Amino acid sequence: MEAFALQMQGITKEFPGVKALDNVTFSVRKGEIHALCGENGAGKSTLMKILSGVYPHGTYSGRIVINGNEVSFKSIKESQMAGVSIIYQELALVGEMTVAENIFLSHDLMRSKIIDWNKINTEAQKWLHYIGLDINPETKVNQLTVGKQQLIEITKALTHNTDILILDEPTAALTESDVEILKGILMDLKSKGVTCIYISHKLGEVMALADSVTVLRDGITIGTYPISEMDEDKIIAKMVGRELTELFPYEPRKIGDTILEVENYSVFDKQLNKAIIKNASFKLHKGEILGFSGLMGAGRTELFTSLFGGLEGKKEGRVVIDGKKTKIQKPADAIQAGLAYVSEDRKRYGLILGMDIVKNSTLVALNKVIKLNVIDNALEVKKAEEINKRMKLKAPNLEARVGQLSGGNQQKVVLSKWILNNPKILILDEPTRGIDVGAKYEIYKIMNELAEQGVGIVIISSELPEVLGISDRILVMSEGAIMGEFRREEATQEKIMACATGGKKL
Amino acid sequence: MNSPVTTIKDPQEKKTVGFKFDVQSYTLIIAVVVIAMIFGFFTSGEFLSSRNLSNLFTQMAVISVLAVGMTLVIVAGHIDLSVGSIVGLTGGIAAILQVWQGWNTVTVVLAAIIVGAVIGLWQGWWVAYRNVPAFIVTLGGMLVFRGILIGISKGQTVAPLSTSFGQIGNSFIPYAVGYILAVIAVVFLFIAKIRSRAKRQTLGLTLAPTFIDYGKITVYSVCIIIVTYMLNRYLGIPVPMLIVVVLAGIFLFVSHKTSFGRFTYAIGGNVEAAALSGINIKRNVLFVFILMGALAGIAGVLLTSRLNAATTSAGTSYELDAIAACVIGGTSLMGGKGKIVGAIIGALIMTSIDNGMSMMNIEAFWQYIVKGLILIFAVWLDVSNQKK
Amino acid sequence: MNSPVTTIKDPQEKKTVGFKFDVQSYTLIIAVVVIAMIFGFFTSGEFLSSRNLSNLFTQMAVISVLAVGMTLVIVAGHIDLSVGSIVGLTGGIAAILQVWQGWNTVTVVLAAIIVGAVIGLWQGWWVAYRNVPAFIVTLGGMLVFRGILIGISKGQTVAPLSTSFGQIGNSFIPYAVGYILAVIAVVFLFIAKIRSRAKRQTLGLTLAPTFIDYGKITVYSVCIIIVTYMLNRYLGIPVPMLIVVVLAGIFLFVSHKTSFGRFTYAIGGNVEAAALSGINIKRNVLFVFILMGALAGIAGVLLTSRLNAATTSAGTSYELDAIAACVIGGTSLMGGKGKIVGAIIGALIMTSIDNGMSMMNIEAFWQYIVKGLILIFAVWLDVSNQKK
Amino acid sequence: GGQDLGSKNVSGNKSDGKKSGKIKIGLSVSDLTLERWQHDRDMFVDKAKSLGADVLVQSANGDEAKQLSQIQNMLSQGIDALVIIAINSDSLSPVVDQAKKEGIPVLAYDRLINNADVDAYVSFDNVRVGEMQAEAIVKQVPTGNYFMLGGSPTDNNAKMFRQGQMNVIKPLVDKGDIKIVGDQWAKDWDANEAMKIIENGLTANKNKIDAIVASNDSTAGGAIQALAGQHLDGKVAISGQDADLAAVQRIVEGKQTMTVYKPIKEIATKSAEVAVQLAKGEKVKGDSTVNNGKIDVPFIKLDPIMVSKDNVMDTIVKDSFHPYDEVYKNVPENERPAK
Ligand SMILES: Nc1ncnc2c1ncn2[C@@H]1O[C@H](COP(=O)(O)OP(=O)(O)OP(=O)(O)O)[C@@H](O)[C@H]1O
Ligand SMILES: Nc1ncnc2c1ncn2[C@@H]1O[C@H](COP(=O)(O)OP(=O)(O)OP(=O)(O)O)[C@@H](O)[C@H]1O
Ligand SMILES: O[C@@H]1[C@@H](O)[C@H](O)OC[C@H]1O
Ligand SMILES: [Mg+2]
Ligand SMILES: [Mg+2]
Repeated sequence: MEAFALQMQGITKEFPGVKALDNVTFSVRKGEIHALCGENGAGKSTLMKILSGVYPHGTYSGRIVINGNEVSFKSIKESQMAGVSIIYQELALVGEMTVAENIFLSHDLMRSKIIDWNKINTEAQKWLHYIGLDINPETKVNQLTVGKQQLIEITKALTHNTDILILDEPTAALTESDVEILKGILMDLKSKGVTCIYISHKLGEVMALADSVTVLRDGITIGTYPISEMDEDKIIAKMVGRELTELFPYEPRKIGDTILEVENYSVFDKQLNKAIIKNASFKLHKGEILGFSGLMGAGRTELFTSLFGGLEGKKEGRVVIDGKKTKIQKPADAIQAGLAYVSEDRKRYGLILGMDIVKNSTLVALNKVIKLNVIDNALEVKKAEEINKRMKLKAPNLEARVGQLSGGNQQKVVLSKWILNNPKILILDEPTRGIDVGAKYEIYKIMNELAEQGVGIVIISSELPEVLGISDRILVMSEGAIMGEFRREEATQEKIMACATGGKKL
Repeated sequence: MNSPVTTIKDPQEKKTVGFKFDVQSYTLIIAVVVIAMIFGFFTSGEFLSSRNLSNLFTQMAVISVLAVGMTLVIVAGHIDLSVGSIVGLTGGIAAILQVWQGWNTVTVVLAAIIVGAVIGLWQGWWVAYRNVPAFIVTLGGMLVFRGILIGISKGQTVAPLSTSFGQIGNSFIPYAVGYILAVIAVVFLFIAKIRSRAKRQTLGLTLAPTFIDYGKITVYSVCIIIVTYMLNRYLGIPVPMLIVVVLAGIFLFVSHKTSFGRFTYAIGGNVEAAALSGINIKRNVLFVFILMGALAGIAGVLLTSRLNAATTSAGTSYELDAIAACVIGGTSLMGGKGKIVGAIIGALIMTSIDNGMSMMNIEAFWQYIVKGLILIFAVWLDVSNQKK
Repeated sequence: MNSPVTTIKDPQEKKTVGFKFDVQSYTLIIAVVVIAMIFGFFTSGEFLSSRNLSNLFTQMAVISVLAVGMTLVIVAGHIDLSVGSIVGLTGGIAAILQVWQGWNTVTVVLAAIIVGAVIGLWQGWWVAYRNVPAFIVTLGGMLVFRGILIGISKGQTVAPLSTSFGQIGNSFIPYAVGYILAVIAVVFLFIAKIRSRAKRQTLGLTLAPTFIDYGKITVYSVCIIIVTYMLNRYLGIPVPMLIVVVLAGIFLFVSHKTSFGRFTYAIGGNVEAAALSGINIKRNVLFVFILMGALAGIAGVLLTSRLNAATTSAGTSYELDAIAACVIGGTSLMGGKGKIVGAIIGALIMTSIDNGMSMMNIEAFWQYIVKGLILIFAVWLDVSNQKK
Repeated sequence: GGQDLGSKNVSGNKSDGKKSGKIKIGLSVSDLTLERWQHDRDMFVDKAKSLGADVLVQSANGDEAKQLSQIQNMLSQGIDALVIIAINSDSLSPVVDQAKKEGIPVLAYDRLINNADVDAYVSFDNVRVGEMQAEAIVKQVPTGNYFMLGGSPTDNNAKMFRQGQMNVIKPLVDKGDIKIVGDQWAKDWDANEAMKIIENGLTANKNKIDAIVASNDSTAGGAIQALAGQHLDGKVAISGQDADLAAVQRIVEGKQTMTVYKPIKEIATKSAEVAVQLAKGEKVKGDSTVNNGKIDVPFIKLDPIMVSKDNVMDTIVKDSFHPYDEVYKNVPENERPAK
């Protein structure tokens, strides 16, 4: 039998209303890089949080065996002592503290009664040097870009005497060059015998780095496979559990007149006064689904939040909506002009988590349920019920707080909120992030339905299959500029990737 | 339900919804009842006499008015430490205009409310448009307005005011009128419920069981009639109480039935999401402070009228009572959550504690201690209830 | 660099580091200088006389001690509204133990500090382990502790204390000792700097340019010497000032050189990140409140000693002054950000305003107004500076 | 004479009173954070008890609205007479009118209640207190630099004390004998505020202050601490009020010039007697009347007593206001006057 660094057996974890993990088995051999794949919400992070003691022993069922010994971590500290380090999906840094402090925040060096700053700073410098970051360790973290912060997060985990290193979507916010840094580090660790568990949605990375891959789906282990037996399509098939074509319900439809025209649009950063969006020009038509592709940080979110009036800072260019030149200063102007914007971060920008479904649903279109300046509650409930039925919302009832809903259903409430206002232009920024397969499918159907009715739809997505599957036309951005345009028929993953990484349109 | 969609019914969720909404109000009402019983027992029933109820409702008026406004401020995610000073200043201005300048009562009352609103405008501007934390703006305001009061009153007590002014805080509604108002209120409640049920029915919305809906209304009605009867056994419904009821009604309406109210809750709940939903945050917050100022103006008038004098220390530390009333009433200092009715019940609890302890002739220092402890316990109960 | 990886240098990152860190302190120091000049001008230099400096540093002592603790509390993301009452209560207990019970000074001082710490423990427990918002816990505490004070002192002023007790707040360090301390401080500063530079050099850490590092130290040294000289021209360094300096030193050390201190900043800065880093949030917060309580005990001793009497109203509303000092000194009410030295400068500014206006014999009501406005403006300056 | 007789009768025959059982008197105290009110309360209650009456006591912590509420609460407990130490002379007329309507007699204790039907007023006169303070200081320091140390800027009484002080001092200022070099008010009658004010005043005037007109003993205490810092305690004349123990101790040590002793025993016992009388429905005759803006109130006028080092024995000690041993605690035995 091979030596296993880690075996998790029969792990089951429930949250109120959700069975996140159902009898999951997960084994990792010593010294390998083991990828963990699965759709959003499949339970990957939850599994890793169990391993690292965030969810302490007793809050889940099942066995964890590390290097042959059964363990039961009651805290993060205990898992650290056993040689397990984790890089969380969400950044866990303290912005007001220095790089060095953040690197060692969970380290013994910070736990001595009197802190030896020289030691910490030199150690930090060594580590930064090791991973190839030229940053003064005494810089405050909030002065770094998100990508750099992600690298600090990685450094943080490396400093522990690690046998098993878990990286939960470490490349989500990394630029290509930073990804290269990370790859170098992982190879180095591998040569030193460290076991790595690598979670990523970027299957290309998985194929390039991993030795084997385990796929989770809806909290169940589908299987573990050596990477040599897999390719990206196979992994996807395992992840979603059916043929890919089923996933995108595309029906050809007729495209109408131009509804939105953006010409030479530039946006300047408020603090640095440099252009972050450079001379973007594009058109959107009635009944069209326009995909926006690009790498993380390509500027898609900024382009559209700015168009929507949600971004401070100077902007230049011409925006024509439905034939009228329009100046949008604030979201209210955009809404007035018929725009709707579903943000990529629904919890932060989309929902009032403490409010109920009805009130969230009618927040934008409140005017539609107001008569003589007074809210007509019965009408409000009626409208909310109609729209949420249309969205196929699953909820105990409409007076439940949206904070209690699952991610997919929360996203549907956000959609309800905007669609209730009958927008002419609907902008969806990563609308399927954190959403299960079924919900995704429903959202695509809703998009089709709206397009059918003549709404112009923009979908920003980092998932290439999604953009390819749902769009009539695809625009690719890189470093704040629109780099290329593809019709549905001509677009392929390769062409888009090439364009997104800075190459010209093929 | 036979909707075509599978609806995940989480046993836990189910249990809470529908009733959950009211659990807190019930906890509060139970607290009121317990407090009333305890004090009733220790004062051999005196606490619950017609006369003491009349006193209680009058005594809670000023804090109630402030708590109504404070609920909005806190719901919007801010705080106002200056309300005590605004009460003092507006009350002082009212008295000065009447006693020294001879203005008539109506004009003077309007002036006080306007001054309050302008003060609110000033503070709201700093908070909303200059991004200075409300804690600091209103802490500064607390000093500034008290200073202005001492300055314009030359440190003197300004008194006495005219009879008409005095009546605002010290008179009662004639018995007959009181009963008529009560009956109107009851009829209104029933009609509103009947119409709303009819409407929901035509819209095909789910209806609560008839007996629950009407049962509640009946209970409210009985309470209204009993309170009216009790108060009429003494001198009638006190005018300050009527003012509180009317203001509470208006602000309940504003917070639930207008977009301004809805937006205020949204802003406090998640300011970024509210901004992207097209809500004008700054203007809304400004308006919240203006309303708070105007309400403090009304409270200033009430207090001055009740004392028939304006003193330079009037209203000192009322901000803390008002905030405490809100928090006891279930308003979260994090913003986004809070109820007008809760705040008034909070004010009732605070005033009952004062009133009951004074009826029992408990020593002053015990009163401080008991009140402080009750504050902590009340909020703790609330916090631990919410966790479950 | 010849690491295998290309390193991207972000110009934005480089520029700010090194100077940014100190901009705020400089703004503050400029503010102090401007205030000193204005008052100096209006008092024909009296404001800057040796004697008034001595007064100023003594008068600011109580608020400074409180502000030091309050910085930690606010940095941890909380607030303490009860410190004024704790000052009153601990000072009262000290006086009672000495005047009525005849305890000696050392025991009495210890008792006051321990009582303060126990009070902090009680409040910290509610905040950390019972999740009751600090605002409410300490608002309740403010009432409870004042009540206890009135109860145990029977409302009387307890006085006079023993000579040794009186000296804590009212005596001066002999000239020679003062100079020696100053020289020691200067020598210490230089040696520490030299050693730290040497160490950093051998470790290969970046060094600030020599003239900047030594320039700063030189400026500090000159200031120390000048202040000592000025104070020695009068009666010497006031003991309360020395106490503040020592406490500030200890807490500077605690906040920068101990894990407890750093964890407090981490908790206030990002509580989730702190929890994921395995920091024991509850225990840390509890300890912050204990320290605050102990410091309030020291402040209580100082105040009682200075007045040579304990009164039942002692310390009333000091919490607001302490919080204001912190906020002026750049502490963010959102938590995670704040400096001990800033808080002390904030206390200096607040006290200077009081002192200067009273030297100028400005009318009381103007003092309220000016102080309130300065508070708002100071924080506004800070807020708008940070935005840039 | 008649008043005493009346009250004795009551204490003797409580059984034949018209009222069911004992007489109940409500006493509303302004606050208990100032020392003197404790004495007032205790002596009043003792005397009333000895006259066979029960006393309900409430303290309002200096909050006018709270006092009003508390008085209402006492009225609803069926008291027979109401005794009020008003926080503010002008802010209680509504509740007094209410008492009147219910036939409950009202006695204004120490502070007059304006614009209301008060049945009797037992007091010292606040303006007179101010005058006494100034007179004593002027007597000791007829010419020189004066510092006016007012009380709480939000206390109406503070204003009245100042009025009395200026009655005496203003003419001398006009004449050029006295120069006012500082005029500041101590927030909340706070000793620490007073201390800072005087420290700054001394600095600003290079110690050239010959007299301080302080409005009460707690502020005087703070001021004297500031003087002590300059070794000027005992050298600068300073007034006070209330005869707090600490202040009397300072007077016998020579650190404070005077205090105004409002013979609390007298006012308390007198008031208790009058209250019982009123409760029985008897009329009260005053030595004089004072107009409160609405009616002429029978005024039982007690003279505040100026206490200096010379008459401590005849006033404070003789009245047992403070015991001899306490008063002379800090004076060497051989320098103490005979007991
Ligand atoms: N704290 C929580 N409370 C309730 N439900 C949770 C919690 N954390 C996770 N879940 C639910 O558990 C399931 C698994 O979530 P998890 O975060 O493990 O997914 P994941 O595979 O990491 O997804 P992603 O790719 O989006 O990171 C989801 O349905 C999620 O909604
Ligand atoms: N919170 C932030 N702080 C600092 N820089 C940021 C932040 N968010 C985004 N950026 C930077 O702004 C630029 C554009 O980001 P934007 O979010 O618009 O990209 P995007 O194409 O939408 O990518 P994503 O898929 O991450 O949404 C990038 O350089 C990114 O690093
Ligand atoms: O006796 C004085 C009282 O009349 C005043 O109101 O407050 C201060 C006291 O010293
Ligand atoms: Mg995850
Ligand atoms: Mg984006």
